[in-house]
Amino acid sequence: MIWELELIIYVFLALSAVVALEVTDMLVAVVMMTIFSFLMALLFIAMGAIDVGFTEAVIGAGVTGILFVVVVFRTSRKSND
Amino acid sequence: MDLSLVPLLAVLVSLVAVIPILLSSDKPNLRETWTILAAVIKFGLVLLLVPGAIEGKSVELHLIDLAPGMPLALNADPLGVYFAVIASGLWIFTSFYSIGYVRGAGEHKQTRYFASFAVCLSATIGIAFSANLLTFVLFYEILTVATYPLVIHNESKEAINAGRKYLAFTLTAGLLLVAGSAMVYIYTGTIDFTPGGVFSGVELPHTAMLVLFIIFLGAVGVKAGIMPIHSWLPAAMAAPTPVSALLHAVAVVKSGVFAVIRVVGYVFGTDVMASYGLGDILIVIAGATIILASLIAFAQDNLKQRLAYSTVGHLSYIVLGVALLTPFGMQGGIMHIAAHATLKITLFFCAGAIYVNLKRKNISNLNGIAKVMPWTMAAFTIGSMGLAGIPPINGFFSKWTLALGSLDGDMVIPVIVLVVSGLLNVGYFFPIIYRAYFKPGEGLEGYGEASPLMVVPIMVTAILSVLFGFFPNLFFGLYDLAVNISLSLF
Amino acid sequence: MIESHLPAYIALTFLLFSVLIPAFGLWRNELSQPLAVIGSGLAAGFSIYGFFTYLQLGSIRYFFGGWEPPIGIEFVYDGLSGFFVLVINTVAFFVILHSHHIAKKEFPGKEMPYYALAMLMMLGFNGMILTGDLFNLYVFLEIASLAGYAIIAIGDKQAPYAAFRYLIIGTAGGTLYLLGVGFLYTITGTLNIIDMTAMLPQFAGSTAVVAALILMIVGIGVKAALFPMHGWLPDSYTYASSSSTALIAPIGTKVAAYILFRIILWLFGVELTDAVVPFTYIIGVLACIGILYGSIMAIAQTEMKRMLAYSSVSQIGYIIMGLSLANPWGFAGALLHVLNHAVMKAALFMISGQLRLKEGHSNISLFDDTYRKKYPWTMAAFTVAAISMVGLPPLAGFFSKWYLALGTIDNSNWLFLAVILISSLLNAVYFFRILENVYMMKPDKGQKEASDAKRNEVSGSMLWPTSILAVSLIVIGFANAVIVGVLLNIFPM
Amino acid sequence: MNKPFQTPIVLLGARLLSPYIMVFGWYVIFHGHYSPGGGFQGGALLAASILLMRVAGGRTVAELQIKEFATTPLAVIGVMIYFATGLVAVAMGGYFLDYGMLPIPGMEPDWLRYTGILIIEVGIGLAVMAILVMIYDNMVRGEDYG
Amino acid sequence: MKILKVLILVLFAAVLIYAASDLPYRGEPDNLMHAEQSITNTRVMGSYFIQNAYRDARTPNMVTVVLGDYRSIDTFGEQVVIYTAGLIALLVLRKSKRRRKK
Amino acid sequence: MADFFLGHYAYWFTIILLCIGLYGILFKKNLIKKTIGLAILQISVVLYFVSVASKWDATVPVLDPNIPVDQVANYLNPLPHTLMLTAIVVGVATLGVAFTLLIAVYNRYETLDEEELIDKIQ
Repeated sequence: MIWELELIIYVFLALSAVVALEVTDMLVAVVMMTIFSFLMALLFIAMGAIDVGFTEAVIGAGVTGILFVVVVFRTSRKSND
Repeated sequence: MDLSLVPLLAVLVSLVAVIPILLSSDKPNLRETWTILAAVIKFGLVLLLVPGAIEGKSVELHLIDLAPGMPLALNADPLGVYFAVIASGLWIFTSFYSIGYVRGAGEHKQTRYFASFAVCLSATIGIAFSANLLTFVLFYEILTVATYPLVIHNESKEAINAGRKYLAFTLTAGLLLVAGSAMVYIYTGTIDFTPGGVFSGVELPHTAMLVLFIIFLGAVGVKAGIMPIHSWLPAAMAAPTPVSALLHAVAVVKSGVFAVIRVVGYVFGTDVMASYGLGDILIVIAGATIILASLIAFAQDNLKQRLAYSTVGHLSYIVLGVALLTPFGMQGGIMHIAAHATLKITLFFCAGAIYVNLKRKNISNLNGIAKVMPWTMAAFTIGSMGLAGIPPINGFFSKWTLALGSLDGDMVIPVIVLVVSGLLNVGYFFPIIYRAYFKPGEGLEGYGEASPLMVVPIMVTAILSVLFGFFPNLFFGLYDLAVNISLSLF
Repeated sequence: MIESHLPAYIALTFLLFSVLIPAFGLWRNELSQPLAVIGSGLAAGFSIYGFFTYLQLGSIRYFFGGWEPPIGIEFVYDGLSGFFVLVINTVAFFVILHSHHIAKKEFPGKEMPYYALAMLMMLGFNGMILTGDLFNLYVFLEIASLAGYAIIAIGDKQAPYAAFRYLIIGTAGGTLYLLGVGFLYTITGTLNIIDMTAMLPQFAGSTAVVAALILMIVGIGVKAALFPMHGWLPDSYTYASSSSTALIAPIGTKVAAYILFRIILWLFGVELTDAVVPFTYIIGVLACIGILYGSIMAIAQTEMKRMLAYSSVSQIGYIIMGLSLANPWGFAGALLHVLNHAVMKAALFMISGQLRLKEGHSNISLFDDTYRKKYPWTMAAFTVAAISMVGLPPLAGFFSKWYLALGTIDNSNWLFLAVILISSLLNAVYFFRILENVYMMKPDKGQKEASDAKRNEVSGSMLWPTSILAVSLIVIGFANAVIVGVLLNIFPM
Repeated sequence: MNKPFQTPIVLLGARLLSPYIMVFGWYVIFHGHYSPGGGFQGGALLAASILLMRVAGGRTVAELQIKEFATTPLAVIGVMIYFATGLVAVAMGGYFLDYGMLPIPGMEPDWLRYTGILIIEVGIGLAVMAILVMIYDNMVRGEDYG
Repeated sequence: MKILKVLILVLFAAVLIYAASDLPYRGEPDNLMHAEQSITNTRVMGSYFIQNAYRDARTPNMVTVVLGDYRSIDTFGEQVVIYTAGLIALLVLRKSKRRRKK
Repeated sequence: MADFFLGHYAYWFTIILLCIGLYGILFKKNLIKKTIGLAILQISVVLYFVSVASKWDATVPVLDPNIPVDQVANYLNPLPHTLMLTAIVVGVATLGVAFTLLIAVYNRYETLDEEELIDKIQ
C-alpha cells in the first residue's frame, strides 16, 4: 500500500470517468472506459489484490471493451450529450 | 332434538338453491320451484328455532376460525330469530310475487335475478344469526354484493348509476364496519355480540368512544338509511319492484337497523351508550331523519320514490326507539321492524302491481285506479293507514310503545316527533288514496286486477298486518320475543 | 435424509432444469415447456414438503461445501423463508403451466431460452429467499434480476426499452445494496445474517450502520417498487409478454419485500432500525403514498395490464405497510397479503393473457357483454379475483386487510388505517368498472349481439390453472386462521 | 460487425496471436492454485483468443474455429461440470459441493479439495469462454425485428 | 427537475461521505474484519481463510481456495450469472423461426 | 488528522466515483452513456471492497513459505478479493445484458437518445 501512488491513480480514474461520460464520440468514450478499467486494474494490484486486478484487466478492459465496440458499431457512434 | 345445526342450514339452504337455479335456467317453472322450495324450507327451519327463542335460549354454532380467536360462528339468539322469522317469512310471499312480476313485466335475465335473490336471503339470515362482528361483516358484505345485480337489473343508464351509488355507499359502510370491528377487537379483546356490550371493563377516553361510535354509525347507518347517508336508497328504486319490496323494505334496510340494535345493545351496551351520552346523538339524528324524510316524501311524484322516503323515515323510528335507551323504546323499535316490514312490503307490492298492470309509476297518474284494481288499492289503504299509525293496525302499537319509551326516559321531544311524523304520514299517503278512489280515471278501459300470483301475496301481507295489530302474539309469539329481547338488554 | 437437504434441493431443482432445458431444447424446442413444468412442479412439491417438515421439525440450516458458518455459506429454511418459497414456487408452477399457448403465439421459436431463463429467475428468487449470507444474496439477486430483465424484454415493441430502464435502475439498486453490505462487513467482519444479527446491537448509533441501512433499503426498495422508486414497474409489466408479466408480477416484488422483512425485522431489528431515524415510520408513509398513488393511477388506465401494473404498486404498499407496523398483526397481515396478492395477481395477469391471446387486446373500454358469453369461466375467475382484490369477505383479500387494520389500530396509527380504507374503495372503483363492462355493457353496433356470441373459452391448459388459483382464493379466505396461526409464530419478537 | 476488418495483415496477426492467448488461457485456468488466475480469467482469455479471430476474420473464419451453434452446448457442459461435482458430493452423503466427499480413491480430503477446485475451474473456464463468444455472436448478427 | 436531481445527488454524496468517515480506519490490522475473534467470539472469515486455506486444500493461492471451496456456492452463482447472460443474448437477439406479426 | 485522512480517503474517493457513475445514469440522455455510468458505479463498489481489504505492511494473499500464516496481519484479507471477483463477473454479465437490450432497442427505434425514444414511442 503506497498511498501516494493510489492518490495519483485515483485522480486519473476520476478524470477518465468524467471524460468517458462527457465526450460526444462514443468510440472515444469506449476507449476512455478501457483506460478507466485498466487504471482500475492497476489500482487493484497496487492495493495487493492481484487476482482482482488480473480479472479486471482481462474482463473489464478486454472482453467488455470488445463488446462495447461491437455495440457502438451496431448502433450509432454519435451522442447528443 | 338437537337444533345446533339448524342456523347453519337456514343460512345455507338458499345458498345451495342457487346451484339448481342456475342449472335450470332454461326451464322457468322448474327454476321457480327451486326458489319457492328453498323459501319454504328456510322458513320452516327458522320456525324450529322460535320456541327456544321465546324461552330466551339461543343456539350457538362455532364453525371454523375466520381468524385466530375470531370464529365464523352463528348464534340464533332471540333477536336474531325475530329478524330471521320476518325476513324468511316474507321471502315466501315475495317469491310468489316475483314470479308474477317478472313474468308480467317480461324482465330479462330472470335466472340471475332469482339467483341473486336467493343469495341475498342467505346473507340476511346470516346477518340475523351472526354471533360476532367478523361473521357479521362477512354476511353484510355478501349482502352488499348480492344486492348489486338486483339494483342494476334493468341495465339502463339510470340503473347503472344507481348501482354505482349503491356500491359507493355500502362499500364505504362495509369498510367502516371493518375498521370499527378491528378497533373493538383491539380495545376489548373480543368481537362477540354480548348482551349488555363488550366495553364493560374497558376505560376509553371520551373522544375515542365518540369516534368509534361515529364509525359504527356510519357503517350501519348507510343501510339503515339515516339522514345524511340515505341517498342511495331512493336511487336504488330503479330496481324491479319486488327487489325494492323485499330488499329495501325488509332485507337490506332492516339489516341496517338490525345492525343498529346489535351495535347499541350488544357491542356498546346501553349502559355505555348512556354514560358516554351517545344515545342523545342518535336521537337527534333519528328525529331529524324522521321529520325530513317525511317532508321530502311530500315532494315526490313517483310512487316508489315516495315510498322510499317513507322507508327512510320509518327506519329512523326504529333507530329512535333504540336510541331512547329505555326498555319500552327498545321494544317499540324491535316491534316496528315487523310492523314496518309487513306494511311497507304491502305498499311496494301494490306499487309493483300497478306498474306491471298499468305501466304507471307516478302518483298523478293514479286517478281512479281503485275501480280497476280494488283489491290492490284496499291493501294499499291498509298499508298506508298502518304506517300513519292508525289503530288497530300493527303500526299503531309499535308507535305507541315508542312513545311510552320516550316518556319512560323523561323525554318529550321524541313524542312530538312521533306525532308530527304520524300527521305527515297521513299527509303524504292520503292524496294517493284520494286520487285512487275519488278522482275520475282516464284510459283505464280494458284493464283488470293484476295476476293472482301478485294479488294473493298483497292481500296476505295486508291481512297479516291487521291480524298482528289485533293479536300481537298470534303467530310465533313475536310480541313476547320483542319484550324479552328488550328486557335482556337492560 | 431428504429433509436435511431440502433447502438446497428447492433451489437446485430450478438450476438442474435451467441446464436441462437448453440441452433438450436445442434438440426439440417444444420440449422446453413440459420440462419447465416438471421442474417448477418438482420445486413446488419440495417447497410444500419442506414447509410441513418445518412445522414438525423446525428450521433447517444447510451448509454448502460442509463449511459451517460463518466460514461457509448456508441456506436457512426457517418459517419466513419457507413460507415465501412455498408461495412463489406454487404460483410459478401454475403460471408456467398456463404459459404454453401464450409462448407459442407471442415469441415463437424462443421457448427454449425463455423457459431456461424462467427457471434461472426462479433459482435466483429462491436463492435470495433461502440464503443466509448477505453477499450470496447479492449474487442471487443479480441472477434473478438479469433473467427478469430478459423476460421483460420479450414482448411488445416497447419492451426492450422498458427492460433497459429497469436494468439501469435495478442494477444501480443492486449496487447500492452491495455497498451497504460492504459497510456492514467493514464494521462487523462477517457476512452471515445470523452471525451479524448478534453483533449489530453493539454498534447502535453508528452513522455507518445507519448509512448501510439506508443503502440496503434503497437498493432493495427499487426491486420492491417502494413508492418513489417504482418508476420502472408500470412500463415493464405493460409491455412484457403476458406470460412474462404473469410470472414476474406476483413474485418479483414479493421477494424484494421478503428481503426488507429480513433486513428490518431480523438483521437490524426494529429498535436498531429506529435508533437514529424512525425508518419504519418513514417506510410506512412511503408505502401509504404508494398505495394511494398506485390506486389513483390504476383508475386512470384503460389498458388492463397497465391497470394491473399500477395496482401492483399499490398492493406492494400493503405488504411494506404491514412490515412498517412491526407488530404481530401487521406482520401476519403483510405475509398473508403476500400469499393473497401473489395468487390474485397471477390469476388476473393470466386472465389478461388469455384475453390478449383470444381477442388480441386487453383494452377495458372495449370489453362488453359478449365476453361473458364467450369466456364464461374466465370471467367467473376474473370476478372472484377482482372481488378479492377489492377486499370483500369471505375471499382472501379481505383478511389481509383485516389483519393490517388490526395492526394499525394496535399501533394507534390512524393515518395508515385511513389509507387502507380509502385504497380499498379506489380498488373497488377500478375493478367494478371492468365487471360492469363485462356483465352489462351492450356491444357496439356492427358487432354481434350478446346472445349471438359463440362460446369461445380458452383451452384447458390455460383454464385450469386460472380456475385453481381463483378457487384457492376462496379456500385461503376460509382457511386463513390456520395460515395466520402459523405466521404469528414466525414473528421474531 | 457487418464489415469486419478483413485485411490480410490483421488476419495474419490475429492468427499468430490467437493460439498463444489460448494456451495462456489454459495455463491461467490450471495454474490458478499457485498464482493469480482461475476459471474466469482463463475463460475470458480463451474467449478473447476466439473473439480475436472473429473480429479479424469475419464469419467464414469463425465457422472454422468454433461453430456458432456449438457455443450453447459448451456453456451447458461447463455449468454441468460444476453442478455434477456438487451433486456427486451429495450422492456420497455430503453437502452440496463438499469436495472432501468426492469418490476419488487414494486421496485425503485436502487433496480431494485441491482436485475439486481444479475440476470446477475447468467447468467455469469452458462456460465463460462459450458464453462470451455466444454473446458476441448474437450481438454481431443482430436481431431480425420488423 | 434537473435541479432536484442535482440536489439529491449532492445530498446523497454528503450523507455517504459523512457516514463513511465513521467507518473503521482503513488498513489497521486490528479491525474487526481482520481480527481473529469477532465481538461475539465467533470466527472471523478473513483470518480463518488466511490460516487454514493451505491446510484445507493444499493450495497456496488463498483467493482460489475461498472462491472454489469455502464460498463455492457464490462462485457457482457467478457462473450461473454468466450463463444467464448468454441465454439472454439467445432469447433477445436470436432469430425466431416464424417472423413475428407487426 | 493525518491518520484520519489516510484511514478514510479511499472511502471518499470511492464515493466520489460512485457519484460520477450516478451522475451518468441520472443526467445522460444517451443510453450507452447510461451504461457507462452503470459500469463506473459497479466498479467503484468493487474498489471500496478492495480498499477495505488492505492492511498496512501486509503481503498478497498467496501463501509464501517464508511468511507465517498464524500472524494474520502478514497477509491481506482474501475474502473481499474473492467477493469482488464475483462482483466483477456479475458486472460484466450485467453489461452484456445491457448491450443486448441496447441493440434490440436500436433495431426498433433507430436511436439511442432517450428524448427521441420517448417521442417515437408516443
